[in-house]
Amino acid sequence: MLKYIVGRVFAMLITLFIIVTLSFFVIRLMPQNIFDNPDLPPYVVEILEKKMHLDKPMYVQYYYFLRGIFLEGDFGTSVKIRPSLPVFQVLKSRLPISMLINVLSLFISIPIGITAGTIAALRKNKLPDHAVSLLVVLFISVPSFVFASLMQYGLTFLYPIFPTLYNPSATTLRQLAMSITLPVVALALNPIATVARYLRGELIETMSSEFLLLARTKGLTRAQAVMRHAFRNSCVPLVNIVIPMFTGIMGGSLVIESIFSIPGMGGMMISSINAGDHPLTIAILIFYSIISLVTMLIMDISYGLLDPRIRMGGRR
Amino acid sequence: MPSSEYLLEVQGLRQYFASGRGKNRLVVKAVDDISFGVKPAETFGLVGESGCGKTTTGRTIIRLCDPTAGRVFFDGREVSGRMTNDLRKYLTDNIAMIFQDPIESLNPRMTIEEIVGEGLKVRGLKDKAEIRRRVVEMLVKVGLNEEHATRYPHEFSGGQRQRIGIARAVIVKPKMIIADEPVSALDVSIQAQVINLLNDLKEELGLTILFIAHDLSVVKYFSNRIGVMYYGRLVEVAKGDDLYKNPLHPYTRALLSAIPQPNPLTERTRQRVDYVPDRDHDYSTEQPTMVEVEPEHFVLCSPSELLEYRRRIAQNV
Amino acid sequence: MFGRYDMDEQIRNLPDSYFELVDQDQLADGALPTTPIGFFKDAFLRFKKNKVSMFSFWMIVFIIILSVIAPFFNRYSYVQQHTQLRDMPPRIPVLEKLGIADGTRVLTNRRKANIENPDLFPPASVLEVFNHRVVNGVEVVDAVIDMYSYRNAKDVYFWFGSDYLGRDLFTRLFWGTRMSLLIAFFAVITNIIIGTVYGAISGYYGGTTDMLMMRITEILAGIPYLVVVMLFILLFGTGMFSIIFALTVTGWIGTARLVRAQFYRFKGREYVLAARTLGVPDRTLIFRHILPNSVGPIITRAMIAIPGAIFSESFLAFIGLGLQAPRPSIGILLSDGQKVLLQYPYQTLFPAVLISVLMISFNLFANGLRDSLDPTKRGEE
Amino acid sequence: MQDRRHVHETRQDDTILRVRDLKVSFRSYGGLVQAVRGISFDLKRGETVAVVGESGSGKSVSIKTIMGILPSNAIIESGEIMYDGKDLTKVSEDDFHEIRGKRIGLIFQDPLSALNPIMKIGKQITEALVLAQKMNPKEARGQALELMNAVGISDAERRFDQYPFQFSGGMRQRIVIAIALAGDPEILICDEPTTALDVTVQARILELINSIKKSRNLSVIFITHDLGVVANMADRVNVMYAGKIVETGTSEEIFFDPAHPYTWALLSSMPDLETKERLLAIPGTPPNMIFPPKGDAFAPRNKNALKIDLEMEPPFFKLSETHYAATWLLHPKAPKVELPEVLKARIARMKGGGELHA
Repeated sequence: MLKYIVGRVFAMLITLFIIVTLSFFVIRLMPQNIFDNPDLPPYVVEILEKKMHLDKPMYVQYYYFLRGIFLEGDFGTSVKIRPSLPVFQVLKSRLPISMLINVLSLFISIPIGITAGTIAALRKNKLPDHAVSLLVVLFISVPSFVFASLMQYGLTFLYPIFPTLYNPSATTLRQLAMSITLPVVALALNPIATVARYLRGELIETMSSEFLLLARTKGLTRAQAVMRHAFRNSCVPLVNIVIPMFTGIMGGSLVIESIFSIPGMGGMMISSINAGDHPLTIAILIFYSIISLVTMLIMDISYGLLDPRIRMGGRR
Repeated sequence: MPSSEYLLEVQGLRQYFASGRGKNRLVVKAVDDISFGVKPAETFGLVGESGCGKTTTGRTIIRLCDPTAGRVFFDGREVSGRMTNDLRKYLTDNIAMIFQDPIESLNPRMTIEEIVGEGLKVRGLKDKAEIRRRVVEMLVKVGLNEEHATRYPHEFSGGQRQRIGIARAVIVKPKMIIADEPVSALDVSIQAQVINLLNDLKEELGLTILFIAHDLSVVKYFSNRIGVMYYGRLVEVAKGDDLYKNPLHPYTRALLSAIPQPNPLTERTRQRVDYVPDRDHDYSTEQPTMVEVEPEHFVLCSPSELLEYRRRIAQNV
Repeated sequence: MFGRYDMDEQIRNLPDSYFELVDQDQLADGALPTTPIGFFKDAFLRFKKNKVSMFSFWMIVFIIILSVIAPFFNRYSYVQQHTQLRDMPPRIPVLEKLGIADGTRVLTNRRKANIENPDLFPPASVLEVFNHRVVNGVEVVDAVIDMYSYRNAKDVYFWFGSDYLGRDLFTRLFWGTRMSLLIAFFAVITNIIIGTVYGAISGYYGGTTDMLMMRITEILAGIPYLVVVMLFILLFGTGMFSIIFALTVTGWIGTARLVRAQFYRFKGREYVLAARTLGVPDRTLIFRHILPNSVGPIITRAMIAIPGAIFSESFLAFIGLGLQAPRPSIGILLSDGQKVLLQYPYQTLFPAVLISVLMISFNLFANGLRDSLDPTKRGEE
Repeated sequence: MQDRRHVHETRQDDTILRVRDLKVSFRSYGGLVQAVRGISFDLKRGETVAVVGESGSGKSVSIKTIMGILPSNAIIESGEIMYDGKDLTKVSEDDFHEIRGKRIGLIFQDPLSALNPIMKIGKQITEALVLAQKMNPKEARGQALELMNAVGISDAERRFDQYPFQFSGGMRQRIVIAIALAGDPEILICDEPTTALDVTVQARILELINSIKKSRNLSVIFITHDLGVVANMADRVNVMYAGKIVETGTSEEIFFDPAHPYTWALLSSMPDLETKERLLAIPGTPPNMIFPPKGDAFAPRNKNALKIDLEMEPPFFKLSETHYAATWLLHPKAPKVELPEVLKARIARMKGGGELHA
């Protein structure tokens, strides 16, 4: 098991390294100089360039870039959005609300999806199954930002139940909850459908397995057999889809945050892209990569923990 | 040294499969130093339990996998060396194979005519009418008819599919056929159809057959000589009757004793013999080699075991 | 206990002629009762029976046709601006008589004096005034205004309304659909081609080649999709081809894995081995024996990838990395519409409905395709 | 030899399970598959009844019906399965788990897929004890270890906490047997328990089943297609073809005095270690059970078919108190048909006793 984890961590570091390298070259290959502001006197640019090692050859810059990130946690300095503020600082102020929304979406979608998928599988080809299937197609097909717009118009304008935009000065829990409900729901619909569809398929397959038959011939009731054997076994491969789901949520969050004016990473990223603040953009991208790589790692490890065949060094 | 006595001769064949790298490296000795020969127009049966390497042996001979070591000769020519187009042609022209699974072994997207005719096509036959004629001729020979040529495999039953597989192998007029468990996936009532068909074809075409199976009864019925495999090694080779009357290697004895016979009288009194390699052999000082104990009866044994086996034969005869 | 018949009278007295041996010496295999059907024909027949998927299929065809011909339905082009006619509500001939899409708009909280001032609102444009009330001593009303009379454009019809530059949204929507579909199709085709070739090589040759190739995809797949796409677009700009390639950069990996798995599975199948022992060359093995058997999942995957690509494109447009103005795409329309959602909801409504219908149709179509191409369900009705 | 037979209701005290006229069909896309077309048999206390037939003959479906684990597209069209005063075809799903495991145990064909891959085998053995019989876990563990020893799993303490993938095929089958025995059933149903195993392993598993049967006084229904296994295990044999029992009798009667042409064919179609003559192949293929043939289902493949075979289903003809066969060849008016030569030779050889391993 330890070997398995070490292997995974190693693979993750390689991937991270590649992302950082790609990012570095993308910044450097950007057509315009990041200090193309005509208001800056040339000597200031020179000082800045010296400070950021831009006068040195490419590979030296690359060295400093890597050293900055891996040894000092220094992702560079924002140039346009929050000039000369370390990118890390900028991110730190924006991160909590984004993570809150993303993690919340993930956490509500898994149990709801599991419930829906289980109901559909147990009532296969009956009304509940058809209902779930219909919702699944709807939620998987329609993009989250369409849902967001729909809800924003319907539930904040026609029937003003929720605030239209995020309330940054929310003081009570209730206010906060009200102002993040719609974004969280918009983000969770697709994952709910994904989980439900996947679990339904897995469960139906497991329920026709021989070991479920054996469980029933042991004298377990149908409910016991399904819960203890089919359900648990079907949930293990769910881990596989949670990773892309979480990255999907984080991606969707970019747009949803901008729709609801949430001062999170998403909004920051869009404005930094549009403003051409490349160091900031790239730092955000690296940051996103780290988060999703860590998610992946956690999922890989939990997969190993859940499935004894991997844990014991067998094969997948 | 290839001798003229054998059509197919296998010398010290090894097939190792490695997985993993570094510390995890795991080498499976699927076939571990086996030697035997198949005479022209005879049927040589290779028998053993799952995972004993019998299938791998067949596949290595026909070069579905490249051997790790050892040499294979066919009709005096080595067929185990580096693969060239010429060698491939020589191999595929002379040896054909019949597979186990009647469902898996026919391409579901091709018609029977395409499946059976493919070998002819590969050999450069372009005339469609001629291919058709020969396919139909072959189908009739295996008990099917012309109408079946345009069908797809899924429309046939297991026995029919297996006969189609035989037609595919025989149509290219090979000298030798490797039959890998051709009946074990079939229903009892169908197995006899296929066995009889193989027997008829063998007589009619003078085929040499390497017959691979796990069912010793079928192997014994069908083969002139039998090789018994255990965990990648050939432990005993003998004529069918000799093997049955005088099983020498303890594994052969265990195998024979385990086969259930459709006879309630003998079954009720049957004594099963276990084979426990560590208990049955003492190879701490002597290494076993393949020795001809009596004419055409080879056993893998150590010198002291050899003495014991000779004594046993003397008593039995 | 055993028979329903016993040796009763009736049975004992059966006529002698019944007990003659039937001459059955020739017991050959009979002809088959079924007619031969090729795999794809069979799949097609089964697909046709799936009503939902058939409907989705025709829906997709309908939208594609619209995206080609709809821009010619009226005299506007997707760039033509009407600065006097910005943000006009939808107005469609015939339907307007029924009160739907009649080019009206409800203005709320207006000074009554203004509404009644013919210089500001030509009398013909004010259709209804209601909700009279006094706020802060000012008389305030709500009014239904015919925007087309109001802007003095009585014979103008913007079927889906116009946007903030007075561009016809109907034309832009279907132009946008065309762009979105083109981008999606090209991205998916490139994905499938690269993925199939890569996966086929990796799966067919196996061994070290396979291991190396799979390590590469593993690392590439570790990089979040979004990150790659964005880096790519930052680097190469936001042209159509740049977007297509951005969607391809890591999109092919899934296909490659799928194809590899298929090849890996099929190359060990006994029929492939059988063909090899007959001397069938690699090329034929790949194209005749392996590919036709794995084409079902590949097609299904392509069909599922199309809505994915449409989504990605609109997503990029939403965050400002889509096509550049004035070219429309569904995503750009949505993004523009979103900015004025609460004032002019129809600007979001039409593209939202279209993208939803399109994605639902593609998904349902792909589901049906998957079921009918599933070889295990072959021959079922 | 063809006397009228009456059902002896009085002698049923030693009959533990009675199947009468059971008919089971499956809804399929092609139509209704008539898997079991009216079978009847008894299982007596302490005996082993074998059901022999090839795939599709309905043997697995009949035992699935007894266990109440038919898939949802199955329909029990008629018949009854009397066990302990109850008709099992009428027991609801809610009550059936009281019978499964505790009264009737089942051993599967493929031990690999029958075990939950991610659950420790100890837990798989004990879970029914703990959940269904409310035994406390510690006690259950003790009993499981005992069972594991009984089925020949050595080092049970350590292996209790292992997973199925860590066991060989034969060991897995032993675990499945232990699971089946955990509820201490009185009937054990074995569905081709050794088909997936090697011969030497098969021999050991058969020995195990036989010894367990004796020590626990179990009644066993043994499903197989292998006549060798039948000879080894069975007291009585039912031969099934196309959803019906075509011949029933004691082991000796079936092997030494077979009466149905299908039984003949089965016995002579497979070589034994001494066969030299040409095998008697059964031509054609088993019938499509969506459209089972009229009359005797075996007639189209039978060289000795009578005209009536194609018209009318044969009733059971009595050969002895225990031996019945459903073939018109036993009708007094039927021509005398000799046993095939191959079979004659083989029976003579068998009766001579095997000189094998003297």
